[in-house]
Amino acid sequence: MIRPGLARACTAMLRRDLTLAWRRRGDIAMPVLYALIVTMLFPFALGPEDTLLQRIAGGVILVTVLLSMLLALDVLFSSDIEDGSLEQLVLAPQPLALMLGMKILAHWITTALPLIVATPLLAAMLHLPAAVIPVLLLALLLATPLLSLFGAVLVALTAGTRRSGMLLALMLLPLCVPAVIFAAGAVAAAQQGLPWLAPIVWLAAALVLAVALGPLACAAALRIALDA
Amino acid sequence: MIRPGLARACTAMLRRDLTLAWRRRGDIAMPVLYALIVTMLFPFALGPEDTLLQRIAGGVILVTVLLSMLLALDVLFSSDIEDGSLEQLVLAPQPLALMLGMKILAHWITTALPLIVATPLLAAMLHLPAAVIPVLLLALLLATPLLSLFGAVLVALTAGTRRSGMLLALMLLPLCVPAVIFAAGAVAAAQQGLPWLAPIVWLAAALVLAVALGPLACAAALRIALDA
Amino acid sequence: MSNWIPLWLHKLSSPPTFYRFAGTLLPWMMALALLLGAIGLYGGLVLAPPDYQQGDAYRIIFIHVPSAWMSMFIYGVMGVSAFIALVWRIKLAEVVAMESAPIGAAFTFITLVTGSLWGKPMWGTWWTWDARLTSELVLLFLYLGVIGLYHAFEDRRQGARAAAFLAIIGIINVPIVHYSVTWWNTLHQGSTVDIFGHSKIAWDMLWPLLTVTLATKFYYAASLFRRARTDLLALESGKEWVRQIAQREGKR
Amino acid sequence: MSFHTLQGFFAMGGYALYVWPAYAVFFTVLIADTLSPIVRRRRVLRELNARLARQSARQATQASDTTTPTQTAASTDGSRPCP
Amino acid sequence: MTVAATATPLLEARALSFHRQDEPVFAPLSFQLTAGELALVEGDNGSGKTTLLRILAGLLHVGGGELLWRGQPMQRDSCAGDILFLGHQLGLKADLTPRENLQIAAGLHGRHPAKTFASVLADIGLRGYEDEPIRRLSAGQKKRAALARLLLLPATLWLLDEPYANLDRVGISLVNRLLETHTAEGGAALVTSHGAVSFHGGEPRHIRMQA
Amino acid sequence: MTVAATATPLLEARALSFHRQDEPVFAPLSFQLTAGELALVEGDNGSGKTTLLRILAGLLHVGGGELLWRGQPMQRDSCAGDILFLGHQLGLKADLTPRENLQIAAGLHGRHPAKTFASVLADIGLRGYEDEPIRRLSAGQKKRAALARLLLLPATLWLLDEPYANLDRVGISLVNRLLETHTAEGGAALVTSHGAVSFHGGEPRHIRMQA
Ligand code: HEM
Ligand SMILES: Nc1ncnc2c1ncn2[C@@H]1O[C@H](COP(=O)(O)OP(=O)(O)OP(=O)(O)O)[C@@H](O)[C@H]1O
Ligand SMILES: Nc1ncnc2c1ncn2[C@@H]1O[C@H](COP(=O)(O)OP(=O)(O)OP(=O)(O)O)[C@@H](O)[C@H]1O
Ligand SMILES: [Mg+2]
Ligand SMILES: [Mg+2]
Repeated sequence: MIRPGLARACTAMLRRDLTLAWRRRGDIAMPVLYALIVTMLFPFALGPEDTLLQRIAGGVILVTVLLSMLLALDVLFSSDIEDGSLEQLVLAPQPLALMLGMKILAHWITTALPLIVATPLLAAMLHLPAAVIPVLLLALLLATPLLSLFGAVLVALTAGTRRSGMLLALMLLPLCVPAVIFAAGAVAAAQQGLPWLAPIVWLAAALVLAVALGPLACAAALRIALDA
Repeated sequence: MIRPGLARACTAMLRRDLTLAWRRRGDIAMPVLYALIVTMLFPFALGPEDTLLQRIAGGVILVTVLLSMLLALDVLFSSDIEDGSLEQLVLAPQPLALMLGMKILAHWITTALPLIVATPLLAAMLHLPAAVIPVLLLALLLATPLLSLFGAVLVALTAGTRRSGMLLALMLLPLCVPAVIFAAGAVAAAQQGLPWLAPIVWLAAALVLAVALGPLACAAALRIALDA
Repeated sequence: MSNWIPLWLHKLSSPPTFYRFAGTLLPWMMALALLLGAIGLYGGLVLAPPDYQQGDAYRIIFIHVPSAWMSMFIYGVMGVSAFIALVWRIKLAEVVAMESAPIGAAFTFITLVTGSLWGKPMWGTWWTWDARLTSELVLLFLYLGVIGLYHAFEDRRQGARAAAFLAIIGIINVPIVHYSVTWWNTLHQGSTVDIFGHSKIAWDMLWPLLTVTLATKFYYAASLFRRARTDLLALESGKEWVRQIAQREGKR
Repeated sequence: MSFHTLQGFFAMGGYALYVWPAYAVFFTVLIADTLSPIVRRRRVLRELNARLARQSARQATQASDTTTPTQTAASTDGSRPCP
Repeated sequence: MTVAATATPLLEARALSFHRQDEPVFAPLSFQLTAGELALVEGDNGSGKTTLLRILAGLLHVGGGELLWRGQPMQRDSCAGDILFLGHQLGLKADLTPRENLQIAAGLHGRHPAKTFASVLADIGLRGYEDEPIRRLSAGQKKRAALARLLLLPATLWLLDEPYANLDRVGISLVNRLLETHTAEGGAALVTSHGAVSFHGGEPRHIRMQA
Repeated sequence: MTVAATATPLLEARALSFHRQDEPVFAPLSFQLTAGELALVEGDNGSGKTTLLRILAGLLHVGGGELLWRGQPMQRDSCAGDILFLGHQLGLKADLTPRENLQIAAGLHGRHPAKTFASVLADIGLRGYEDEPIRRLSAGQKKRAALARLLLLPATLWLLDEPYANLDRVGISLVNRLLETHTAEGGAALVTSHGAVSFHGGEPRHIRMQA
């Protein structure tokens, strides 16, 4: 009888979610496309004035990327609940928190990473100065996993309920605002040539905390949600 | 044997979708909440400069509302396909196009209408001049059903596929662009005190065409997509 | 299938017949395309005089305009065969429609890129959201949508029918591309070439343009034949004639 | 003949940076368009041969399945003759 | 199937076939079904029973051969509303109650005038669960909620895909009784099942599927 | 259930009950299950069979009474990996193939070293369908893909909720054979079914559920 080690179980989990995402690779591209559409629509909606676009570029991109991420959030567990895979996961002899951590990682890889990769393109479309782009990317690299982790906990909490959409949005709002404020703060500072390290450090600290506690909270929330 | 008349079948269909939406009324609120979050995040992301906000308000609201609507679009048929209700609908002795028209109407009522109702609030948040709000509402009243109808056809086409998300976004983009251009044109004209009737008339003409052909195309598309 | 379809067409639309027919015609089409292309481009790049306004930058016209015409022409072919595919369920029409899409997308892409490469020196910008440019971009998205929809279905014939439907819906965009310069006032220039009437450009520039245009038409035929042959192999994989080909060529 | 030197030809009256990339894109895209069906044709034939092999495997199992004697009266969830 | 029927059969298949990616799903099939008859579709897992029923329902396109409805080539308009299909997926909205689900079906298909929603639900064994969302029912109760359509909606031909699965003994005999009344009233039914249906109205016709 | 077992039973329920909105779902239940034993859970639709199995699997919290695992109060850690649960929902990802689904399960649960994925899938009757997405399989083939877990994963107690549904006769006897080998090797199984299980290893224990 071969009992799998933790590492093997983790890779199995990660591979599973990545394969699934790959099978539906069209859906991976969806947040990116939404983000692209939004940034394309802005020049239409506001008129193609370069200075105006440049002035709002950083903020628009941040908001767009974070919202595009949220789009993909509420399906994090729903398909697994519907087809009974989540039950099987809960019953597996592996620490649930770790497995969920892998799921969240896979989710981040498949939704946030493509967005981050596409960010320079978005930035170019809105004529954001090239010097600001690294700061924007750094801010996104820290803010997106934060959102993934917090979002996962909330999604897990609302998994058992039928009216998850509103709840989710309602609870995520207070979480988005600080992330956006810090990230936008860093980008704005960079755009004005001011030091931008402080808000980034805050984001990083929050991320460390979230990585440690997020999966645990997620597992607890999910057990509660399934017990109906 | 009581064969139902068209009117009864239509009301049955409409009632069904509205009841379902009501049972999950949390989900109705979701697009509105997304729109609210976006408009709330903008002042944070851009800094609370009144003139800047006012300048971009019309465009931001249009883009936000239309995108929030698109969010809810791809679930238009998915749950009905999964649980087999759509098969039952296709087999019913009623004109499919009419029944789908009712579904689209229900979808518009449950997603676009709340957004339109919330629009004055969004406008106030971004300090849009009060005089422009009626034009904005008019533009939305014409553009949203247009999107619903066109979107429904595309969703129906992708109904049988597994990678619908990206495709949908890809195909919707060309549809969004003209709608946004005309709607934003009207709003911008109103904001500058110019005549804004021409773009509104274009939107209205497109809407009339879409109402006539949309459901028929939707039914044809759905029959193709289900045939697997 | 109605019986008013001429017999030879009926016969040709049988996959194995078409496969052989396309196979024989393909090299000739390709040769003609290469020959005419070489002549036309020599005439355009070397023989034609520079434009009195645009200098030598105008030489992009010899690929931009033929590609632009092809992008619309191919959409037309795709739309017609999509219609035939939907109404009569002829397999070959599905194949022609679906395999035209990538070629059309290629020409649309070329049009967009060469256009913006031309626009930078002429208008001072790579891109503006003007009616012709936007509608041409929409055309590209339509092509991509058709391709994506086709491949999104498991069953290829079902995918072909769905994508054909989208192609037919999208055909309204073609007149918009063409007439956008007259309906809206745009940065892009209006019609300068009128094959049957009086063209506004010099014969020295016109003949290379028309030659390259003809070359692209032949190229399209060759590429379509090549793609259709491949597609037929995949589609008819249950049939004996394909099995024979597979066994014959699989060993190599 | 509008160019007298080769340099002049390549310089394109100062527009080389725009003209040549345009032609490069034109040829690259069309060559890619030509090559892709050739590559795909090879893949299709390979997959076809693999599928033929798989099909014969499947038919072999089905043949053996039907020859195995069905085991003794096990009744299903939904198949009891009602009294 | 060589017996010349005096009346035109309700449904007739002549060398019916269906292809997926150009492979036939089942061997060409010929059969007739007259009013008052019950046919049992038998075959192993994956032999194409569900596919056959979906073709007959008009959800899939006929691949080859002919399909006649009352002697005419089958068309959507001519048989719409005469056919009731019950597949592996039950076509119930999980958020609505059995009563609401029935109301929708009746709104689209019409219904027998003599029966009320409550009486139908009681007959099918869901008394007390009429106003519970489907989502909260057990597997067998869900199946019953779907089967309630058979009692309420008017239709000549029933296409039932494994109607017995998940049902208890009472439920199974209930389905058998439903089939008997239906055929006695001149209806016809095609039923797939992996077990034997005990049909009191005589030996049902058997259709064997081969992949 | 009054016989004092000499060995500690694998699983023991003492006046087990479960409440939904403060109403008991089934009457308090007591039973024992020792290694090598098969228990058949019987009851009408809605009598609480699925609920019981979900409680035993640890997916629902015990409402009242006691549940012992090898003599100790049941805890998640002590029995994790020893229990295999197969519910109405099969726990298969529709976009993955049977082989990939099995690989995931093995990655989480471990597996019998002697068996390969291919051999397990062939044994369960899915030869030729190893690399087809689940979504394209028939109902019975899906069920088989889920049942393949029983062959591959190591577990002492099997909790099977209507494992026979949707299977053809060959499939049914296959499940019976699986149950026999499992109990012969010292495993135990709780099976719900609306039909009779033909179990060659002796008369199975019966657990009757009453709502
Ligand atoms: C991205 C930018 C551009 C795009 C998408 C584009 C697109 C098109 C299209 C679709 C056509 C065919 C129209 C028809 O025959 O109906 C066309 C034709 C043409 N374009 Fe462009 N174009 C672009 C930029 C330019 C530029 C910068 C120039 C020159 C300054 C130019 C000059 C022409 C000319 C001369 C024709 C032929 C017009 C005729 O005789 O009908 N284009 N273009
Ligand atoms: N959506 C689909 N796409 C592709 N192939 C399919 C699809 N559905 C079924 N198949 C294949 O078609 C064949 C017949 O399937 P069908 O569902 O008709 O079988 P069935 O007789 O109903 O079996 P069961 O008794 O298991 O329900 C099977 O081999 C299956 O793998
Ligand atoms: N998620 C749920 N929420 C509320 N009530 C439920 C839920 N699931 C089941 N029930 C109720 O609990 C009772 C027992 O259901 P259960 O699914 O355990 O029955 P079962 O014995 O498995 O029936 P079947 O043979 O139909 O599968 C039923 O009355 C059912 O209505
Ligand atoms: Mg079936
Ligand atoms: Mg149950």
